Amino acid sequence: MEKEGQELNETILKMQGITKFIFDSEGIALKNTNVKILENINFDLRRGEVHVLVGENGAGKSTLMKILGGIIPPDEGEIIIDGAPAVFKSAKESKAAGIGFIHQELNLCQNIDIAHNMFLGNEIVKNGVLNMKEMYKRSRELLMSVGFDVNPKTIVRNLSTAQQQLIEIAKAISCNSSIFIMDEPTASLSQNEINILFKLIKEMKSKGISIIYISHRFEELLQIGDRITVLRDGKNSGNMNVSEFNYDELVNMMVGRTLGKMHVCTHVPQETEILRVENLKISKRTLPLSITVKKGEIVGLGGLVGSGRTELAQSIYGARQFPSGDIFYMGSKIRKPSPRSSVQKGIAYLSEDRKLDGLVMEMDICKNVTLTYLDRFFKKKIIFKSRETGIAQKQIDDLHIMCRSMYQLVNTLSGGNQQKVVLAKWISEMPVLLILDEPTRGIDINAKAEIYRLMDKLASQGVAILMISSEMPELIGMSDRIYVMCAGSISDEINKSEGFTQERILQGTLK
Amino acid sequence: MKRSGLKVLALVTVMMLLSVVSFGCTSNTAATTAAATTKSTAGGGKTIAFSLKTITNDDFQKAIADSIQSAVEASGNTFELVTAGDQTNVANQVKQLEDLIAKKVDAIILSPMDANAVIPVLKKAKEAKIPVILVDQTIEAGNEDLYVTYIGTDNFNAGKEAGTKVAEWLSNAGNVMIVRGANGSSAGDQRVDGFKAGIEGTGIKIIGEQAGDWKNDKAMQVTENMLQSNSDVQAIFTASEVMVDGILQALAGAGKTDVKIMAVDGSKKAVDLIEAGDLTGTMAQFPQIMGKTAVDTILGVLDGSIDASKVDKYIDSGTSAYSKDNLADAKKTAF
Amino acid sequence: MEFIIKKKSILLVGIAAIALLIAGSFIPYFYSANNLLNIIRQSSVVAICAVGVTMVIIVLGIDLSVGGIISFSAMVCGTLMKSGTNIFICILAGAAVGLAFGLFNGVMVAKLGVPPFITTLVVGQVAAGLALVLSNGGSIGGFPESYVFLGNGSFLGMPVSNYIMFVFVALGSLFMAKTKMGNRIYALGGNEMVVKQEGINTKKIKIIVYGISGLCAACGGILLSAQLDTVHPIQGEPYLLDTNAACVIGGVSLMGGEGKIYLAFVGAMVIGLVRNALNMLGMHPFYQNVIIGAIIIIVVAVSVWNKNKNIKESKTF
Amino acid sequence: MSVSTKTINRTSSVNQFFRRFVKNNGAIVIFVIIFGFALLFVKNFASAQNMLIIIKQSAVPVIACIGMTMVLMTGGIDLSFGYNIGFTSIVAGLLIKTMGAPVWLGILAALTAGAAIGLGNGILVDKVNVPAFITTLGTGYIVLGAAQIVSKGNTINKLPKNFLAVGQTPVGVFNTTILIAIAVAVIFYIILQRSTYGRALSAFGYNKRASFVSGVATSKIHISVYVISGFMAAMTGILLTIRVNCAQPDLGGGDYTFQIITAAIIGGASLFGGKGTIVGSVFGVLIIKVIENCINLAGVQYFLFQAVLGIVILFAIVFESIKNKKL
Repeated sequence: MEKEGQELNETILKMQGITKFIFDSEGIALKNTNVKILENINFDLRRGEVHVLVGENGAGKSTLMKILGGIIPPDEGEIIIDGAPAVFKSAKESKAAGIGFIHQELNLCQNIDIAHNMFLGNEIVKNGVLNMKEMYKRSRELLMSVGFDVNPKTIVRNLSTAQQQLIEIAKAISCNSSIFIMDEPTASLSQNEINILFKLIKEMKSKGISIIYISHRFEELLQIGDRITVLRDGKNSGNMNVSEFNYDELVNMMVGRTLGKMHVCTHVPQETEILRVENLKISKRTLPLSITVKKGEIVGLGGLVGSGRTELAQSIYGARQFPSGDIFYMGSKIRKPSPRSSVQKGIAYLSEDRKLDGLVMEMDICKNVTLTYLDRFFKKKIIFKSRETGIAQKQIDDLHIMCRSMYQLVNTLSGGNQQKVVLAKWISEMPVLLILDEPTRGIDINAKAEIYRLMDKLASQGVAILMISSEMPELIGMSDRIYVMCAGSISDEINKSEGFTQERILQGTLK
Repeated sequence: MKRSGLKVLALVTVMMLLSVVSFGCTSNTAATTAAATTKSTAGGGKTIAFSLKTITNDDFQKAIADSIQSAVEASGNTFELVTAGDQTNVANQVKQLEDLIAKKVDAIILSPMDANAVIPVLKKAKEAKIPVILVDQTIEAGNEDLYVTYIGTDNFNAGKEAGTKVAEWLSNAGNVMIVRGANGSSAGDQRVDGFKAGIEGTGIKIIGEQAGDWKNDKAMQVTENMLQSNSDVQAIFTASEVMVDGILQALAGAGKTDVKIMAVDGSKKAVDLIEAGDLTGTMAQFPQIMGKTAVDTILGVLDGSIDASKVDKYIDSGTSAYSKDNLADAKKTAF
Repeated sequence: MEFIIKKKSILLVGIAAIALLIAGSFIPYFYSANNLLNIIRQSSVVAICAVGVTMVIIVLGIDLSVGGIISFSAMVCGTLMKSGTNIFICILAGAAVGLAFGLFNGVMVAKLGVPPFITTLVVGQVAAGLALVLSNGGSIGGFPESYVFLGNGSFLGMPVSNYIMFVFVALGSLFMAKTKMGNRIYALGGNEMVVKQEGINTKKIKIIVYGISGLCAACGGILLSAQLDTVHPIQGEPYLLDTNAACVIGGVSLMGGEGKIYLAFVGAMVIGLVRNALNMLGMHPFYQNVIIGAIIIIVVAVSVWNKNKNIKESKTF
Repeated sequence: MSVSTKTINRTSSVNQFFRRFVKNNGAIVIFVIIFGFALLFVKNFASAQNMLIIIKQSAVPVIACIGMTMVLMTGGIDLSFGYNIGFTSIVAGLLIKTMGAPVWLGILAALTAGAAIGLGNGILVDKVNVPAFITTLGTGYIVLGAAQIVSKGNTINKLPKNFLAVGQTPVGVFNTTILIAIAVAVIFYIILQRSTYGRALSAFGYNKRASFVSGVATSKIHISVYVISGFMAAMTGILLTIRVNCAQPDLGGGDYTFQIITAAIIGGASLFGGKGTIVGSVFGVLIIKVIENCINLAGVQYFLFQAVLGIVILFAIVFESIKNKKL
């Protein structure tokens, strides 16, 4: 598709005034909540450039890309490709327009082999029969072109996340895409896998392919980026050429608001130790790690997605088995941790993915709120409506959950309110240790502020909080201590007294 | 680790279950009425197999099986029972017959579940030179060369006699209901057709006819429902005694005491019911006679004392109507 | 994944082999070529139905209408034949009926979103009922020689039924391995979202799959009636569970996406083999159910076990 | 002006209410339609006595259907149910008639046997992760064989009066069986609506992972429903035996299983778990029994029975699913 003598800085993609309201699972906007995830975003892409899109989680990067990928429609604004306005009704159409989307969550059929995945939808057929020989040959070539030497007959399930990502790229290449969207591709890659990927990206650039690259890692965008666009809270908050990269300016664009206002911090850590983890290995391959959390202390757990933070949290909570290590809770060792025993002990775990294991989406707010401590609320095993509604109503008021009534099904709530419901169900009985996994993922500013205030309140009431977060300001603003995780073990511990800096945390994540 | 431990436990239990069961097969079979292969040393040691639909919830079929077994084992030969498992699994009976031929049993006694379905496999038996005797049920006319003889009740006649009896009881006037067997069972159909022929020309009207599927609960339900549509009924004819209990319950439920009931088979259970005044009458068949005659004939054919070609193609094991009048003899002959 | 499937086939062959050995050591004539061919012949109907049902299970469905369709389509075929229609037309008609019922299942499932279990269950009952209606509850038989030959004749020492079955299994396997549709069927079972995103019409695929299943069931039924030289209005009933059991023993995963037709065929053989062995052993009928049941559970338990182990290992932390 | 808007509002709110009612009570709606149809067009249907007959015929299946509903609510299925009925029937029959054991003992034994089979299913499904469909299919075969072995194929009729009394003692126009059915329905209604167990059960049915993380005793619940199902199968077996005054190994059977599953699904239960109500299941059974009753009353030819029944049920199910999509 690359024509000779094309000057490289001609704009091939323009997105203008893109606006998107909070939407439900089908991508239909919930205007009634009137919360905008994206507000009047402008974005343009030149031929053969790597355009890095940065911003905190929930800033709207992924949503913007979903719109470009045709997965969800925009509510306002238009997309222009090669000067012609384009409307994508489906992912297929976007792909046909030459846009290849490498998703954060993988998009392959796990049960069939590489070649079959690559050519799914446009199989090579010779007189009515699949031409497997050709398909294997072609896919091997494509795999080679992304520097991945693997037998295309391998079943995808047996590949690592990184390998699957490479396959998605190869697949996108096979449909001669001219624009690539890479949503945090390096999130779960090892260093040399990353190098392979970057080499590949450089080759693609030289072929005149343009890449929209979403990432948190500054040093990455310095390595491969040409231009940077920063989103904040669903709005453009600035652009920058990598050539004149200025670190502070960029952080300012990303974080922007004065942290103090957002992250209230009135609580004072106490001395009594609530949780102590000793030499815990979250998997056979990783190094042992040890952490402690004190009464009334908020301990931040930083690190990249896939660095093992969630696994650590689930191991402590008992939702997951681990090879070795001891967990001491209020001085005594926990044998065979399990969610049930943890709940009874007063350990609460707010999970990362509320849809998967946080909420029962088909049940109403009231039932979700009371589910966790059901046995404690109703010792006689009989549910008294008045009591139950009382509990639910209290939580709805305390957390300002916006809903028609407590009998509204949670899958009809906005993300922020869903998150509040998850929180409500864990604090409807005061926990001793509260583990928060990405507590503010994908929710709007106001909800965030409220949740931060709530965390502070809980801490000052003596609750020990262990908070996993990918958002620098959140970590820095809320934590009394920060552990940084990398490759499944603790790479750094920082005390507030030493002063938290993004650099130091970033260093930790990359050790 | 914990879970997998439980998995082991669970699987072990299943294994144990299996082993216990398979042990049970070897040990208990002798105990069960219709035993599996129990090779007896005495006599010719020939294997004679009996294939029928099922002996579950069917005293009549069981009686045939038992009489054949006792006769065979008395003669010092080996008896083997194969049942298709339920009332309707025709294909399975054919498979089992094929297996019997494959293992070269010396003779087969067969109660065919379907008049046509067994013909191909009987041809194979003929090729394999295995003599076959039919009991209780015969096969489609025109295939007489495929079996030595057919010993059984003429189901149509039995039904017909039942019809005339009922006509007698009702003195040729009134309403009757019919509770059929399972749809697609030829024996049941013949009996009902016979019954209809029996009441032909009398003033008796059929006001309800439903399938009871040889099952008490189904029979009970359809009877209850038919009674709703028209409770003015004087007699009920059912294709087999296996459904009488349900019918009785239905009548009791509807508070009807004066309804005459005619069934077919003639088991001890039925005789008791007649004595108790619940059942009015039943057309008795004589499985013992069927079984005995079948075995005698087949043994004769096997040792050459009987010339297969000379045997009549149909030996009627006879029927007789049991009712309160002849309880005494009924008790003697009932199975 | 691949190697689990391999494992499973090994497992199956193992079971079959052991069953053979045990049975053989007990029974004279068991090894006779005749008997072995017989076993295959006896399993042919189940195997043919299993071809279709396997596909259905792969797309996360289940087909309980097999029994009814076996009865009804064969009944249509038989009734026409009795009325002196040309055999081929009769067979085609029967097959068409099966196809129609299958497609109906598909539409109900794909378009109306009725769960497959209930759809196929009820549709099966309707078909079985219609078979009774068509025959007034009786059975019909005495078909032309040429027709019966399909079921009972043999060619080059092998029963014709076996050839027919092998054709079905071969075609089915090729279809799944070698065609666009086959690839998409597997993909659909693995991850419907992805297939949709490729712009493939998943509803259409489902409808087709159920159609095929109906067609296979019809052919199975017709073959059965040829073997029995009879159409019995409820001849299909017993095949419902046997077919699904065969697939499952053959390692077709009810979680969808996995399963090979030739393995479902092996599954059918295992059932046939066990039944035959038990008959040959003169095992009392009552005990046969118990053994079959136990075998089904154990085979699946073991295979599930394998899979869980494998999935645990393949997970990065 | 203002008036008109008011009326509009009212109509819309009525409409709203109607929609919600239909959405939540599809079974009742279907029942009303079929019942109305029967009243109008089926001769002899509209008699108090016939209503009573239908209730009597429904009583036992209602118990069975409730047991099955519990399993369906966890996204499982119990195909061994029907065979379990036959097995427990024989157990009770043998003990009470043949061995002359006291009635309570026979009943206790049968219930225990049923529950034990359920426990087996539960362990296989939850601990060994064998799909419910297969587990119960397998145990179904096994239980069937066991029933035949224990009974040697015999049936046991003319059961002792004091045993029959358990189910047949008349209470007003009803009998004890009906009362038991009603009691079971009420108890399980309360369990599902008002008990922590019921709440946890439906949460588990909707989202196993989430309820596990929320500290619900998922394994316990998962196994318990199969035990309940087995126990209810035993109850069904006993009461059915009493109803026909005959204990037999082939009582119930596969067809019975499928019929109650159908009833439960017409009643709004989903094979994917979560959904399902006692009221729905009760009406599901009533619907089927009314249809069967009508077919018989209308004197439909015996060999048409199955086809007609199937077609009507098909309509009911299509209605259910369309309702679920549209409303």
